[in-house]
Amino acid sequence: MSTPVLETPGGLGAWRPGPVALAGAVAVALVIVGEIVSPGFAGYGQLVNLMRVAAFLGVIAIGQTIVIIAGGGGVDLSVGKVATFSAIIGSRVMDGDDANIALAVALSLLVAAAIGLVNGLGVTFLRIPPFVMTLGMIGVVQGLILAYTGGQAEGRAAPALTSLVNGRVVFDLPGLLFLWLLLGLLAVWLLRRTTFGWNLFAVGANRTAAELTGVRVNRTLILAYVLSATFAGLAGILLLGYTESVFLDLADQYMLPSVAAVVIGGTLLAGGIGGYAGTAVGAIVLTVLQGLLTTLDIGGAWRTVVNGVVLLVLLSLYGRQRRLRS
Amino acid sequence: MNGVSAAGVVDRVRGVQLSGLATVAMLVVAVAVNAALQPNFWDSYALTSNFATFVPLVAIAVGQTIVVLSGGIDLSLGAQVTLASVVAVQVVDGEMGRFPLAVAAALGVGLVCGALNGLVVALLRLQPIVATFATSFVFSGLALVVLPTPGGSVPFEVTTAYRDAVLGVPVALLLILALALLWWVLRGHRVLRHVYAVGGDADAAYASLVPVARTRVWGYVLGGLFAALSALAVLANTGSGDPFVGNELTLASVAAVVIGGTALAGGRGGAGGSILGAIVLALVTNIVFFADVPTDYRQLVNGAVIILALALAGIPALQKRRPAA
Amino acid sequence: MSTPLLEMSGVRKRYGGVQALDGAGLTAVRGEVHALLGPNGSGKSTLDKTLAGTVVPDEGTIRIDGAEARIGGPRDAHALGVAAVYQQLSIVGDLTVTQNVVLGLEPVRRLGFLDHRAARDRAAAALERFAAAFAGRLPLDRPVGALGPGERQIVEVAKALARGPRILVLDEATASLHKEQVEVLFDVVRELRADGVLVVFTSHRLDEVFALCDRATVLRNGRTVGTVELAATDEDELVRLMVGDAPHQAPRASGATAAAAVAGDGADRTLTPSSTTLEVRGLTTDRLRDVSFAVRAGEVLGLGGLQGQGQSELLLALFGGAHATGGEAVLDGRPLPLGSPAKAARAGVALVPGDRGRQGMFAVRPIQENLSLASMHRRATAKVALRAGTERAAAQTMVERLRIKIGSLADPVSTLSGGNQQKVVIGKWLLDRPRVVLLDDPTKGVDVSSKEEIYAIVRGLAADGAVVILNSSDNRELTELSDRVLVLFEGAVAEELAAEAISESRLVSSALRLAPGEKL
Amino acid sequence: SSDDGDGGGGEGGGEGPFTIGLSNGFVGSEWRTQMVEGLETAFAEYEEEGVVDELVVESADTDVNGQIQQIRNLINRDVDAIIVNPNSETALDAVFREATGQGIEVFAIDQAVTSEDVTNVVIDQAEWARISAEWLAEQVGEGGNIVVVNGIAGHPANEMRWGAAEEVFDGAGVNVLTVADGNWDQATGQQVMTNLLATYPEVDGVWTQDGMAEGVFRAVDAAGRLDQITISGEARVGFMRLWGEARASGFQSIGVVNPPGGAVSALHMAINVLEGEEFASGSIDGNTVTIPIPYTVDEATYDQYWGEASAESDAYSLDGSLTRDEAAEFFE
Ligand SMILES: Nc1ncnc2c1ncn2[C@@H]1O[C@H](COP(=O)(O)OP(=O)(O)OP(=O)(O)O)[C@@H](O)[C@H]1O
Ligand SMILES: Nc1ncnc2c1ncn2[C@@H]1O[C@H](COP(=O)(O)OP(=O)(O)OP(=O)(O)O)[C@@H](O)[C@H]1O
Ligand SMILES: O[C@@H]1[C@H](O)[C@H](O)CO[C@H]1O
Ligand SMILES: [Mg+2]
Ligand SMILES: [Mg+2]
Repeated sequence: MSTPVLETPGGLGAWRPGPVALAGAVAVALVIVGEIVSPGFAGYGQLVNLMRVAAFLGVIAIGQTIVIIAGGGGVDLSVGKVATFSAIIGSRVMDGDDANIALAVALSLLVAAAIGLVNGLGVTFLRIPPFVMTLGMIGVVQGLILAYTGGQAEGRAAPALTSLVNGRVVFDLPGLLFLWLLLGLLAVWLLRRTTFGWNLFAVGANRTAAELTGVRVNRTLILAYVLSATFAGLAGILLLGYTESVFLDLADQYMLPSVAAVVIGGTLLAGGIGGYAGTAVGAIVLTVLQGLLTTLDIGGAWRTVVNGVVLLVLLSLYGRQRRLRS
Repeated sequence: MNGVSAAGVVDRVRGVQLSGLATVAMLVVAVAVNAALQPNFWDSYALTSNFATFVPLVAIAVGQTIVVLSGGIDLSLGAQVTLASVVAVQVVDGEMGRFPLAVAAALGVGLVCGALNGLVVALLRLQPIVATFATSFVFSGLALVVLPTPGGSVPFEVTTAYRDAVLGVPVALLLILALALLWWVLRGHRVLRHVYAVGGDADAAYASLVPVARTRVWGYVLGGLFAALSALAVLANTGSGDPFVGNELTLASVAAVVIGGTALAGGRGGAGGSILGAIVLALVTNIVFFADVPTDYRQLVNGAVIILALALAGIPALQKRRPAA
Repeated sequence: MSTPLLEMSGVRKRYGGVQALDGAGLTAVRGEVHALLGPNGSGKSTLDKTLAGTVVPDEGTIRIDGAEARIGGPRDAHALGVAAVYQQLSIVGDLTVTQNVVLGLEPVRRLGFLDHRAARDRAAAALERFAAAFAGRLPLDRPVGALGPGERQIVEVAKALARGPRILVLDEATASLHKEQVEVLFDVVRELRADGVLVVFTSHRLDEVFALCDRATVLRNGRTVGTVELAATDEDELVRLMVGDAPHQAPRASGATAAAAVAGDGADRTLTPSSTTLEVRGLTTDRLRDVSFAVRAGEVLGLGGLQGQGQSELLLALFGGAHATGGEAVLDGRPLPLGSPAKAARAGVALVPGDRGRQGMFAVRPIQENLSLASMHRRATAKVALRAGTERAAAQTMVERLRIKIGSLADPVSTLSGGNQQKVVIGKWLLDRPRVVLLDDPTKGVDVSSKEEIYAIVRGLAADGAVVILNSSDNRELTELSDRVLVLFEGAVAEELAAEAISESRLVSSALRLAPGEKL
Repeated sequence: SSDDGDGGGGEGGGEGPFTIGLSNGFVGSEWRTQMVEGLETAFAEYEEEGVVDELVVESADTDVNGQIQQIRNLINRDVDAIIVNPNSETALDAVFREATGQGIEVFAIDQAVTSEDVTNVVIDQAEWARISAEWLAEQVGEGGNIVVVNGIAGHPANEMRWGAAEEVFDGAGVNVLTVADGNWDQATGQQVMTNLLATYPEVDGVWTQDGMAEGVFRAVDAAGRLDQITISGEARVGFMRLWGEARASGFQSIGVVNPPGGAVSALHMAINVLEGEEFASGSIDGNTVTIPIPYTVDEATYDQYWGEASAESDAYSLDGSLTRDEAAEFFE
């Protein structure tokens, strides 16, 4: 957590592929490896399946991208738990009935946003480092889940939600993928074409300078955490549509992979540099890797080892820190 | 000259006190509340068992502190605890005679894991959070290879001694004091000075002839060695091997570091605070239990209290802060 | 001249698309103070760093005492007797002064354990000469981060001196120092020269160069264009050598015209020069005491005095960047909200802060965003949605008006030379049409011709009806630009100099007279 | 008061009322909630009778170290018996000795532990797995191809179950194409199964265990292959609902009950032990008391059990526990 600066890809002279292209190439390479190791892996149906699985990580990682860009050690470890909580609320409120969808989604997102607000307030006004603030928030949200459910999640996804997520739209592609595309475009627009986005990059690049340029730094940061939790909540709802019923740890496992997706996509953990397009590809890379590992018939232990090693290789392709000596 | 140094010492002491004070205050409050809620808190079993509970987290928190001070973070420390413990338990296999060998094996594992992390972060220059997240898979996978299912036993003498008391002082407390002493000794060493410098400003340190990469590697290696000590404490505490045993210590160790007043940005703080921070964290769980908070609300209260502790830990920094200047 | 102590030749270094050094070199002898001059971005710091080992050149040879030297890092340089004071300081804020001075070369006892006493002694010895700068008490055990900029600069110098160099590189080592501290440093340098040390000295202050140096090597566009005996040359000639054959740029059309030309659709404020006044009453912070004054539109109010007497703090406080514990400011009869930079900015106040890197710019972000940021909300739809074309046009006008030398608006601002970075930091505010402009050392480290351009911008702002408050560590600059000067001492206004009373010598004597105990 | 080793309860003295502690180190699964709630209900009955006075529950997501702390807290609360659902088969051994050293009776449920100081009151996990494995082997037949979605590699219950199932498949000549991990997590199970389906077009069946059948079902359903692939299911309402809906089109499955009510059975045993009863020699093997698997839901019994359970929420596990009388039969 030093103050790493990404090696800027050479200007006019030495052209290097940008992070998005590189991550994309890796995804393709993994698919090819998959097809060789286990024929059928690159089939259309399987690719669609992989994309579908990637979508949840991809949506959770929208918010993660935003808080990481905000810098100052920005990271949101609570996204997985927030997504779980949102799905639990959504499931209980909609309870299998289409008529309740709007209320359920609104309520879930509202609660998620409120959690994000607390994260943001803790990070700004209480000056708790984001890593531990959002880590502590996991415990609180888990507590809220237990208090809310008494340990027993209830309800079910409404059919309309399920068909929106799982139903085929065109080319046999599930609606989920179109939702992801839409949210992804929204994220890119937010980051690149809004005052919030530019303020966010400025805050991430140099918080003091942002303050002294009249940027409302705290407001920007708080909004970043609110957005992060909201996108996590949204991912929870989508996941609910996918699994139809919920479980107390439904989305917990997205915590660190969401960070990894962001980094593989070329966003700098130190903040100020990055974007969502890379993250989306990063989510696909990680998902393809998981799919590939699943289909490899090696023992669970070695599978874990291979997972780690491949992750290291992926990370070393991009997102390395600046050299001290130039 | 003498006047100068006296003023300087006052400054320095005040700086240390300011960041340490909040942690000490939290510890005092936690102990007081726990003692008030738990009638037998000061009984010898309660004391011994409490300290026995603290040691693994205390040890890993010291290791995490060093890594954090160097400007990094190690999310694989828990997996290292697991790997070191299963290797050690395989080596010792219940035989006291092989215990020294097991200690050496655990330390060896910590050293190698730390060196690998150091290599990946300092030489390949990967970003620590994600790089050590990746190596944690490697380590926990290897732990499963070494010990596919729980088993193996720790010599009876070790588990017994760990729970013993010498002249009324729990052995586990002595171990914590030993960890603090070890930290104090390390602090006087050039490597730790360089760790502070690199974590504070790597560019400046590099230009000032500090071997930055080597120092970062040292940071991770020391982190790994303390993870190995934590592994040994875990073994003494559990009496047996388990291929998942340490994984969840990682995030708690980071929380302990922050509650102890060390800056996650690196370069500022120390393991003394982290030791207290680890104890505070463990006591919070006890307090929530003995306060008879209803089961369904216990995790909520627990989480809220930890966030409160994290906020309190930052108060000295808050006071010293000058906006934008 | 005998065998040169240092010979650098044919040094090339490329950063991505920027050829920072393109055949630079330098030859200097023992016992010489050798100036390294050139405009911003000409490669001086890069050449210095090549010698000090923090930059590895693509090509080029370095000979020391006639033998070819391989400098692969700072440790190699150290082994060859090179020590450097970097433009970007190389001290660690959280370590104490002592720890910084001995950093990397800590005295140790057995097994690498630190020898604290030896370290203190070494640090005390290195700093003794500069004791006056610390009011006579060496802050050996204070964290460097708690010191003022001048004090930090001195620690950096002491650290280099403590390494006992044969070759000492000073890269803009005087930029944060005030006159009297500069004199101490010069005395030290002269002693080193007498001891046969070679000092390579980089500064944009030509008076310093003439006062201290024997010869000067001039860089332009990464190339050495010549070496001159300073005794046999004058300032004009030196400037000509630095700027080249390009016609010396006349001060341009005023910056305010530029501002008017690019103001966006939100520019609804009409500037009525006579009406704008800023009144400050009893402003107090932990570094300011009861500061009161009034400035009219069109006036440039200078802030003078010794370095670190609260000038920067005053500007920060007016912008809300330092916490005001008392007092008020009134702009055009309406209270100016203190305590929030965002509110200050919206009330029409602009701050060009003293530390560009830390406070003024977003190094890794594109020039485009750096220029847009302060004013984009005026051009955005519903204050949120940005139009790429509009933003580009706004930034582009500013680049042209201020003659900022850039490749593309999309390049990170960090790829610009210091002077051009400074123009970006000023330019972002011009797009916002400020009514009050606070300038903290706006030409620090800026080369001669950029300086002139910035002066023109400042004058233009005033002419166009803005209130301008200017702090400068350069007395010449204060003299040239100010209509009035407030001399600050220990956070309070100690003296006010009216236009006719402002001169460089008067500024120096005012500053010094206020601190009689600190005679050098 | 506790360091003298009497732990408040005394050595099988039978002088109640007793204090019971529960240590549960995992709350991420509704199964565990059901387990805690069932125990609380059964406890309330004893409480009314004055046999017991306090149930101290320690239930949180934690690791082995945290569970050790839980158990120490229970010891410090002077409980007479501890019922523990252990996070590790071995790593709690030392703290169990601390408890039993103070005269506290310790019972492990759901997952047997190695400590000889502890009485395991568990179902036979191997047998549990074998029932569904045998059924699946029969369905796909010799030479049939299956994939496996397991829990967490290295987790003892997982290893025990898979060990038994693998033997069955080997013996029956069923080809296991691959074994993947679904982490006992519905969503993960669904994603893993989706990947497997695309990679192994020739698959005839899938064996999964405990908590993932619903996800596996949805993945197979989404691929439109419910009619070709046999799924070993589970006795939980969510899965049974899907199963019931698909029955019309000929879908068959099996659900072997893994009872959260094991905690209740253990409570009965604990009370007997505290009251001074001794296990009958035939009812205990070493330190393990194996309680029978309550029942299995299959084609024949589906309607009956669905009728009883359909009102429960999706996460509900079909349950069963020993009655007091049945428990008493384990004693002399
Ligand atoms: N690390 C770097 N990455 C990219 N470009 C760089 C880097 N360092 C220097 N440059 C570029 O190299 C050129 C020379 O820079 P250098 O710092 O040597 O100039 P300088 O003469 O010291 O200027 P100044 O007077 O402003 O200090 C500039 O164009 C600068 O932008
Ligand atoms: N990492 C980097 N990437 C790109 N450019 C850099 C980098 N580091 C330094 N530079 C460039 O090198 C030049 C010199 O930088 P330096 O920090 O020495 O100057 P400064 O303090 O900003 O101001 P000045 O050069 O005006 O004195 C600047 O133009 C800067 O943009
Ligand atoms: O055996 C049980 C069940 O598998 C449940 O799903 C979670 O806890 C495990 O221990
Ligand atoms: Mg320079
Ligand atoms: Mg420069």
